[in-house]
Parts: sequence; C-alpha cells; structure tokens
Amino acid sequence: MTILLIANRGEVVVRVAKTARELGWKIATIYEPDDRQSPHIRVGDIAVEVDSYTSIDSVVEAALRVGADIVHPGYGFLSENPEFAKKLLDLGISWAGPSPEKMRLLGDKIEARRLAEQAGVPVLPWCEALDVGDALRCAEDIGYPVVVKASNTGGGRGQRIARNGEELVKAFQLVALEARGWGKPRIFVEKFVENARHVEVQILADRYGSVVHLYERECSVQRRRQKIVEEAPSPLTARRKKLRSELLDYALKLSEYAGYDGIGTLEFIYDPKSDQFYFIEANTRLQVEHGVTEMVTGVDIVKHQLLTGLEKPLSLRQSEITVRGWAVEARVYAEKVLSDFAPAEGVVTKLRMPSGPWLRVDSIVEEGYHVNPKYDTLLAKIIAWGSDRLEAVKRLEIALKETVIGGVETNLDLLRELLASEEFVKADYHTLFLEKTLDRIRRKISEKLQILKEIVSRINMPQLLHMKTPNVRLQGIRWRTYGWLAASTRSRY
Amino acid sequence: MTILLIANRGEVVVRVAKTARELGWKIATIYEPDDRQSPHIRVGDIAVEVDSYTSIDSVVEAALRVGADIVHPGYGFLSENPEFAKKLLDLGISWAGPSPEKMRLLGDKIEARRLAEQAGVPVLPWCEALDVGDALRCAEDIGYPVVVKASNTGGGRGQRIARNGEELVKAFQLVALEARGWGKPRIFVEKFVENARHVEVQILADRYGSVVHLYERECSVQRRRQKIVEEAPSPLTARRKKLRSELLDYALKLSEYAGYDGIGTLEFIYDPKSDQFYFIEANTRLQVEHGVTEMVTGVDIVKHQLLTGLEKPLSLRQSEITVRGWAVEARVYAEKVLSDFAPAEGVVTKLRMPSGPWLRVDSIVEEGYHVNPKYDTLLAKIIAWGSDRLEAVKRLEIALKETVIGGVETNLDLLRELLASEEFVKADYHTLFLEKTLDRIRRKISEKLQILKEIVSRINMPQLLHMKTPNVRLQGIRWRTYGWLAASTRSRY
Amino acid sequence: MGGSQRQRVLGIKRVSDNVYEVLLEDDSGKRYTVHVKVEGDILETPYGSYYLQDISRIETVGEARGGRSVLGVSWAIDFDSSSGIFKAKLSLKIIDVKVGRGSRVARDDTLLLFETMKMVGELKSPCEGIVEEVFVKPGEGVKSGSQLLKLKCK
Amino acid sequence: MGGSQRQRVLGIKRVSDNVYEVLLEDDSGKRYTVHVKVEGDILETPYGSYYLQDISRIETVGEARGGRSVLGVSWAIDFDSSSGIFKAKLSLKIIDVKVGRGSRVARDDTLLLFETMKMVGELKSPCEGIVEEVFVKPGEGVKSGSQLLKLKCK
Repeated sequence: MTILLIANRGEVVVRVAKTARELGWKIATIYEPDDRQSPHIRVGDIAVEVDSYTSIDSVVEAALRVGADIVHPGYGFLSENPEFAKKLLDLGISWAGPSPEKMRLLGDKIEARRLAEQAGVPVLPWCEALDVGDALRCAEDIGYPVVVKASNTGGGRGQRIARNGEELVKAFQLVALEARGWGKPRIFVEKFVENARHVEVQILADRYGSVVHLYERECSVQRRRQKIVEEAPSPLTARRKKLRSELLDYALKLSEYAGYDGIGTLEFIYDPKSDQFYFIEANTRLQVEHGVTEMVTGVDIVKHQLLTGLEKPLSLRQSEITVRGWAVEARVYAEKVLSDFAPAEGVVTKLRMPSGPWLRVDSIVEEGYHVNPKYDTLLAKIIAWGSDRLEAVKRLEIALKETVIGGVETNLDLLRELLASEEFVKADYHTLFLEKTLDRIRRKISEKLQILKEIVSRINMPQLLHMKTPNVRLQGIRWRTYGWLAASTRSRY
Repeated sequence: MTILLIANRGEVVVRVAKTARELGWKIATIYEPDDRQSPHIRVGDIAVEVDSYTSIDSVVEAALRVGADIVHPGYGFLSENPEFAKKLLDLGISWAGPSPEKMRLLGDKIEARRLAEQAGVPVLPWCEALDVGDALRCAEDIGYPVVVKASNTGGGRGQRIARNGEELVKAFQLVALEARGWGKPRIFVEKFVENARHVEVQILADRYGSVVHLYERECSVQRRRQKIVEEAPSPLTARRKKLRSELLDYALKLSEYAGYDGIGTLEFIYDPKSDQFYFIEANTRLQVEHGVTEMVTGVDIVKHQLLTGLEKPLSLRQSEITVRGWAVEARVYAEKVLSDFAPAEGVVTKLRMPSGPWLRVDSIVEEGYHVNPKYDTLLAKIIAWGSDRLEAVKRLEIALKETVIGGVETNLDLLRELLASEEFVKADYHTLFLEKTLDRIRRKISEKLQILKEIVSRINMPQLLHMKTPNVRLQGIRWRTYGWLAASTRSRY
Repeated sequence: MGGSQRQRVLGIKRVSDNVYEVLLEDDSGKRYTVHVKVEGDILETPYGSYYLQDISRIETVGEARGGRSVLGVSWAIDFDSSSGIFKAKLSLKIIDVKVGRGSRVARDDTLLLFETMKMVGELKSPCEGIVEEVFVKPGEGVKSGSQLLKLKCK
Repeated sequence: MGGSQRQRVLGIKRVSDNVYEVLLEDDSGKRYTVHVKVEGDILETPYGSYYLQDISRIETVGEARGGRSVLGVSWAIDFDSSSGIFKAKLSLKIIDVKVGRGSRVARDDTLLLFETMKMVGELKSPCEGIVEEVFVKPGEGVKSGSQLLKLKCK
C-alpha cells in the first residue's frame, strides 16, 4: 500500500487525491494550525498539522510521521523548492517531481535561459543585473520597454515592466524585494514583447531518458501576470502547423538537452513582429491549468507525475498522444474585480456549480467555505470541452452564467464578460489584453450590476424570498413578441 | 430565437436543456399538476402545466401556447409515439426525431424485423403469434427457450422468457397485458439466446439521406431487462475488428435501407454459439445511455438530434468520427435492491455527487428532492471516462464510492459491488449475468451493511453527530502496521 | 472482503478524532482491519460512503427475505398473516381478479394480476385457503395502503 | 447589451409567478426587453445567475473608484481623510517605511512599502502634508484593521 502525502491546500489537493485513490493509494494531508477547517484535509485518509505549508522541516516531519512513500507538492508553497525535494529523497521518500538537480537547473530563470541558448532554443535579448546600474545599462542595450525579473520567483511575482529609466529603477527595487522570499535574489532584464502571446508546452519525462510532450496550452489572458483563462490547444499555433511544430521541437530539444526527468512545463513568448517563439521559463511542477491539456489529450498528467516520481518508466509514447477538440478553463477567484483585484474574504453562503456533459469542475469550495485571503483565493476551475474552439467557449460561457457563488465577491462577472467578448471569441488577444480592456469590462459589469440592483429593488422581494416553491403558471404570454433573454443569446446556427 | 419545448421530466430534461442553451434557444418545460415541484421545470425559461406527460392533446397544446418551434420528447412517455410527432409536424412544429413514418416502420418490432430480413441483416428465428396456440406452435418450431415480445413496447416491458409450454402460456398472457398501453398489441415469439450480449449502434441521420454511426455501446448488464450499467465501446467488439465492422455494417445497411432520417439506435443480440450479431429492435429516440457514446466520440448527440429535427443537414462525416478511450455509465435508481428492486419513495436529505476530472454526472436530484415512485426513479447517471477500460471502470467505482444519497434507498451498493466484481472488471458478462449473480451480490451487500450497522452502533454516535468540525489530530499511528482501507484498494500498478 | 465469507466485528479502536480502526473476523477465523472515517454526517468506508442517519435504518437481505419468500411480490403487496389481509404497498392498477368471495385456493394459485410503472405482476396465494373478501375490481387503481383481498389460510 | 451604451430600467412586468420582463432604454433611446427569473434564492438573468441576497450588497465601479483614485492601493489600505489615519484592510507585512514622524510629503510620495500574498505594493500619499505618526516598523506583520500611519494633509 503506497502512502501519499499531499503537501498543499485548496483545489489541487482534491485533484491529486482523485488520481491517488484511483491508484489505490492511501492519502495524507497537512494543515497549518489555523487552517484546520479547510475542506482539503477531508479528501485524505488522515491529516497532520504542520507549522506552515512552507516549513520544510515541519512538512518533512509530517511525511515521516505518516510513513509517506511519496510526497506531491501541488503548486506554489514548496513545489519548486529543490532543498525540500532533496531532503525527502535523502530520507527515502519519493518526490512527485523532477530530481532536485533538474529543479535547480530549470527552476532558475537565468540558468534555464543559458541552457536554452546552449540547446539552440531562441530566447529574448537579456542580461543579468547585479545592481540598478547594470539594469539601466542593460535596458539601454536592449531598448525599452523591458521586463525586470527575478530568477527564482513564481506565480507572477517578481516581474515588472519598465518603459523608461525611471520605471526601471523602481521596478528593480520592487522585484528585488518581492524575490527575497525565494532565497538569494538574482535579477535580470529582458526585452518586453508588445502584443505577445503566452504559449506553453506540457512535458512528461522519466528518470530513464524518455520525454514526450502533450502539446501546447495558451495562457495569454492574464491579470497582473497571473493567468485567469487558459486553453488547449493554442488558437495561435493550432492553425499554423509549422509554427506549432517549431514550438514543440523547441520544448523537446530543451527538455532533452537538460536531461529533464519529471513532468513540467516550458513557457514561451510569441512575438508577432518576428513571428517567432522565445523560451522564457520552465515550471518544474504541476500547473494550475493542467486540466485543459488533460481534457484534449485524455492523459492523466497527475498519474504520470506520481508514477514517474516513484521511478516508474513513462508508459506513454509520443505517437499515442493526440489532441481532440478544444478545452477552455476559467479560474474563479474570490476577489474584488472592481477594486484592483483585492482578495475577497468571506463565507460562501450559496453555491451552485455547473455540471453535466462537456464540463469539468475542479473545486475546493462548498457552502460554508471560508475564504481566507491569507492564501491564494482560487475557488474553482471551470473547464469546458468542445469539438472545436467555439463550442468549448460557448459551453464555458454558459457554465459560468449558471454558476452561483453567494456570500463572497468573485471574478465570475469578469469571466463571463471575458468569455463573451468579441476579442476572446476570436482569440484576438495578447498578454496585456485584459489589462487594456479592463476598464471597458469593468464598466460593463458595473452597468449590468446596476440594472440588476434596480430590478431586485423593484421586485416585491419579501414575497419572493419566502416563496420556497415557485408556482410557475404561464399567464398567456406569447414569447415570440418579446426578446426573451435576447441580450444573452446569439445562436451560431 | 428558437423555442424548444422539452416534453418530459427528470434528468433528460436537464441534459437536453444544456445543449439548447448552447444553441442559444429558449426552453419551455411541462409538468403534470402534482409534479410541479420537480426540479426539471426549473431548467427552462418557463413551465407549462399539462394534464399528463402522455396526453398528446395536452402536450401539443402546451407547445402551441409557448410558440414552440421544436419539441424534444426525451425518452419514455411520448418519445416513440408517431401520432404525437405527426400532430406537431402538421401544426408546423418541428420534431426532434425521425419522421413519423420512420418511427412507425422501425418502432414496430415486427415491421423492423421484416425490414432487416429484406435488407439482409440477420435476425433470430421468430414468428408472430395471434393467440396462445400460435405462440406454442412457434416455440415448438424454434425450440425453447424463447422470448415472448410485444411489437411496440419499450423500457423492458412486454417481454418475457419462456423455457417450456407452461411458462409460454403465462408469458403470452402477461406480455399481452403489459402491451396494452402502447395500442394494438401484436405479439411474437423469438428464439432466446443463452449467454447473449446486448450491443447497440448509435445512428445519426438527416432528412437528406446522410447516415453515420457513432460506433457501438454494450448494455449487457441488465436487471429485469432494464439496463443499469452501459459502456462504449463494447468490450466484446473492441477487441474483435471483424466482428465490429460486421455489426456497424449491419447498422448502416439497415438504416440506409429503411431511409432512416433522425438519430436512433439499432439494438443487436450477440450469440456466442454462432459468433454472430442479430438485429432485435430499433429505438427511434435518444437513449438513456447516450452519454457514454458522447464521451468516447466527443459528438453531442442531442445537438445533432435537435438540428436534424429542424431539417438541417447532418454536419458530420463518418471519417470525422473516432472513438477515444472508454466510458462506463452507472444508473443510480431509487429502489430497494434487496426487495426485488421495488421503487423507493422518499426525500433526499443528503447529497454528495462525485465531481472532478474524467467524470460526467447527468442528474436530476438535489437535497430536498422528492422521489415519486409513480415515475421512473432514475436519479442520476454517473459516467467515467478512461484512456482504457480498466481506467474507466476504476474511476467509476471510486466515483460511486464517493457518492452519498441519503434519505432514500438507492441501488448504489449494488452498482459498487457490480463495478468491483471480477466478472465486470473482465467484461465476462451476458444479459442474464446480473440476475444470476444477484443473490451473491445481495448477500455481499447485506453483510457489508450489517458490519456498518454494527460499527455505527458501537461508535459513540451523539458525540459524532454534534462534532461539526472534526478535530483530526494523528495519535501516533503508523499506518504501515495496519491494513488501512485494505479491503477496498487493489492497485493496478 | 473475500468471497462469501461472512465477517463479524471483533473490536473498534479510535485512531484519531474521526478515524476508527475496525477488526473483523471471517468464518474461517481470518482477521482483517478496516478503517472508517466520520466526516460530519457522512461515514466513509472502504465499501463506499454513507449518510450516517441512514445506516441504522438499513434493511438487509435476511430481514427483507422473510417477506419475499412468502409472496414473491412483497415489494408491491403486503400480507398480514394474522388478519389475512393483503394491502398495496404502492399505487397499483388491478388488471384482473382471478378469485371471488368464497373461492378455494391452493398455495401459489394466482389471486390477482396488477400493474405498476415497472411491469405486470401476479399475486399468488401464500397458503391453501378460502377467500373471505375481495375489495378491488379489475381496472381499478388503488393507492398505497389500500386493502385488496382477505384470505383465510387453512 | 451593445457596446458602451448605458442602459436604464424603464419598467418591470411580472410575466408569470417567478418570471419578470424588464424594459430597458439606452442612451440613444433604443429599447430592449430582458427577462429574469427568480428560482428560490437565485436570480437568473441573461448576464448570469446571482444569489439574491448578494445583489443589494453589490459595489459597482463608480462607488469603488472613489477610493481607488485617492490611493491606488485601496484594496489593501484604507484612508480616513477626516482623521488622517491609514488602516490595513488585510493582513500585511511592512517591508519598508519611507517616512518618519514629522516628515513633509508631497502628493504621490511613497510612504511605505508593504507585501501581501499577491505582491509588493507602495502606499502613496494622497496629498501634500505632514506625517503625524508612524505606527509600524519595517519587517512587522500587521493584521487587518491595524493603524499604519497618521497624515495631516495641507
């Protein structure tokens, strides 16, 4: 009987537990002292208290205590920490990830970039900057705009755009501050690509030299450099065979050159000017958006992550992997979209999740769930599959409209607007698309909410709230004469 | 704006509404006077009262009242009634099904059988029986055992096995009685196949002569001739290419010969003795188990049903349709498995449905749902997809174990046992398999429930029931020394 | 849970606040441990998850069989052997009544035919006896709880 | 809902017991009808479904913007212009304090740097003024509601 410790919280614990159950494994979860109510601990057979989700010693101790054979780190927290992985491996506990050396090599943006250069994979013009002076000189060389990045941060932290020297000075300081949590901060400056698209390739590899890719995902819809809508395949590369095969070749080339030995993702930026992909960084862990790839390839990424973590050889060949249809994911966050995406706090008092055909919901939320803004406030990922992109987008739009999360502010209205927007439907977007359309979208949301407020204030509310069993009798209305739901429904047929 | 009336109740209304929403249509539902609380009416934009779900006049009136452009009949009730379809079409309302003439032709088991013979598709030895004398003579000719069937019934009614003359007399009388509800009862006697397997082919056709198949499903796991577990593809034909292509050829041949013009299913019996498929009947409507085919082909059957109903040409070519992986469905019924599958009545007081990757749940149930044994008591269909059969079966088994439907008796324990049984895992089953293993399965269920009763009676219940927030602290247990969940977990890896 | 070995509970031990270890023994004396977990009002077990309040109400084969062996239609019709009254357990439609007041019947003789949503069924006599009363007519629909027949067994 | 046309509600009519027809007009005078449905405690609309109790609590852009334009960090820190007190709206970690008691600041000068789960932010002065009090130190973690600074605007 294999015992798995899932060293994380939130929806990823639920997701990983599903596969572990399928494998017939026993599951242990962890919780911080004041996070004991979180539903993630219930998916396991037993839960252990730790000092902190990021305390290596405490989590390692938990793994020892439950007799774990293997640890899955989820994403965030210790998932990209090679010291944590090494400590476990040294104790004879397997690690559901690549070996610590590969984590170090590819997890460091500067090292990974150098590796890509050696492997012949294009990267954007860049230079390391030990101080502000370096950074300014580098930016002059490369030409503004540039991005200042820390070599070792994740989740959209530690990177800021600068369009001139003044912005660069400030960006350098802030990035340096943000990067402290990840150890010694190494900073570099990279050319910023206008109208860029973010496309990434999912890689599966084992300890024995096998590497396959599961095709690409596009994650260009981001807010503050955090992805919120992702899709597989990429609308950009799906219609351009040569560009796609270039991208996939780069990914395999780099993985093989690096001797990569777990599951991971290689992220690329597409520059429409040069019509070229550039490697930007690697993620040596499971990604939030892995579900869209699972839906179009039918491959259980977590299963391969767990099994290769146990040093099993990869059981998939490249020729067996194909893409069918399209999958689009929307991340539902508890946050105040109209107030700079501040994390929202609160208790979910009403929940209605979409279900039925073509949908997948990976969620942590339930009625009574307390959203703790101390942690990432991702509540659920709603994924729709379609035989083509338009079908998937439409299904996701409807699923989002059906979803009700009451009692706490969420980004549901933003996602609904986004999915219905002309730009998204046409896949006419880039990494700053959301930031550029945010004012328009916010205004639209605000107007709709104003109308709804007015409608509700005019409806005889007390009666409605007490009407537990709506008595629906048609009063002679002929719908043809009205524009019933007209605003929402544009048929494709 | 297209207006759809869904002339049914239960989970099929929810399913059909999903696709209609995606098409941007407006949805009307119906309800009988004492079924107004049923959740199915809520998925529409508006609901209309009808005298009865089977009253043609009343349902047609409802369609007129809401200005319906098209009616979807679901399954059961009026779904196979050509008079109903004709009345709608005569009023200029489209019908989400084949034309009434084809419904008549293929809906009648005797006519369909004659057609198959003409088309060169094998059928089992049979003869029509106008009275008991005819039936006895026929059975003598064919040889016992035989099945007595009515030409025009559905849902497992109107068919009984007879192994001798005495049983035949009784069977004839009962079948004649059961068939009354479907109009003039025509009875026939057919050779009964021992260890038969039930495999069916999903057909999509349009009014313009296009016919494609969506491959096959196997539905051999039945209780009282009602399917409870279905899968696509068939484990029998998936491993035997020639047999499969024979089956699919038969289905296309018959559809084309009949000039079939909607979506439908052709059902076949496989006789292991002759190693041959025999056509038994056609279903000129959507089937309960259509979801497994949707999951492996990615084709939205309901969408094609609705669009061909509106006389659109079929937009799919045979070459575009492929099967990926495997899907298995379990039908969750409110019924007393230990008391001859009597329909259970009650209110669902607790509900936990499975969710997450690889699953699809088509359900009508919610907390507070009242199961009315006056109607079919299908609560939900839980479907799991896997890249191969074992993966799908394991995922479904786990999903069923996670499911909780409290307050009303269900067949969940039966399904759990079934999915875990050696016979099912090996697909070593036939149409009487469940009946033959039922005693064993019932005993197993009974034993498990006895143990659970004893466990619960020994646990300090009041304390547990008040413990809203389980305080899970590990008390120094080392799992390795215990057989934690050992009984349930057999790893495939 | 292997084959048809009947198991019994030897002991239960609390492992953590909501997890219990159960020691089972089967007929052959082989012992097993199984763990169950209480999550709010749900009991999670290797056999599946259950609503706690349902478990004590569970009817198992042994108990259910009693009724079945007498009538073969116990899910639709109840027989009270002391009063001799048959009652409908569901809404039924009476298709045919094969006996009248005073009819002598043998065990397993068909008394009446009825219909439910699911199928047509036969009510057979559980004993040799005399029909004392018939409360229903062919074609009649009866509600759950309605009396159908009164039979006096010899 | 077309483009950036602002719409207003002209009237509401009950169509059936839980369905309402809403007549809207946009700036150009064009009229639309929209139907909404009340299902228990959920309002179903063409824009999406909402928990009824939430709708009256909704904060819209106009209202939210007020705060934003003053501080640019309104989601993390509150400024009460009458008392001059800055308060944390979330748990924050103070990274750096750029001013001390008595510091003179111009509008948009950085007062302090803080960190949340999401990123590092700057608190900028909403006005020209004098720092009257600093309640926090670099490296300190503060809870939601804690006072950070007191500023007197000119």
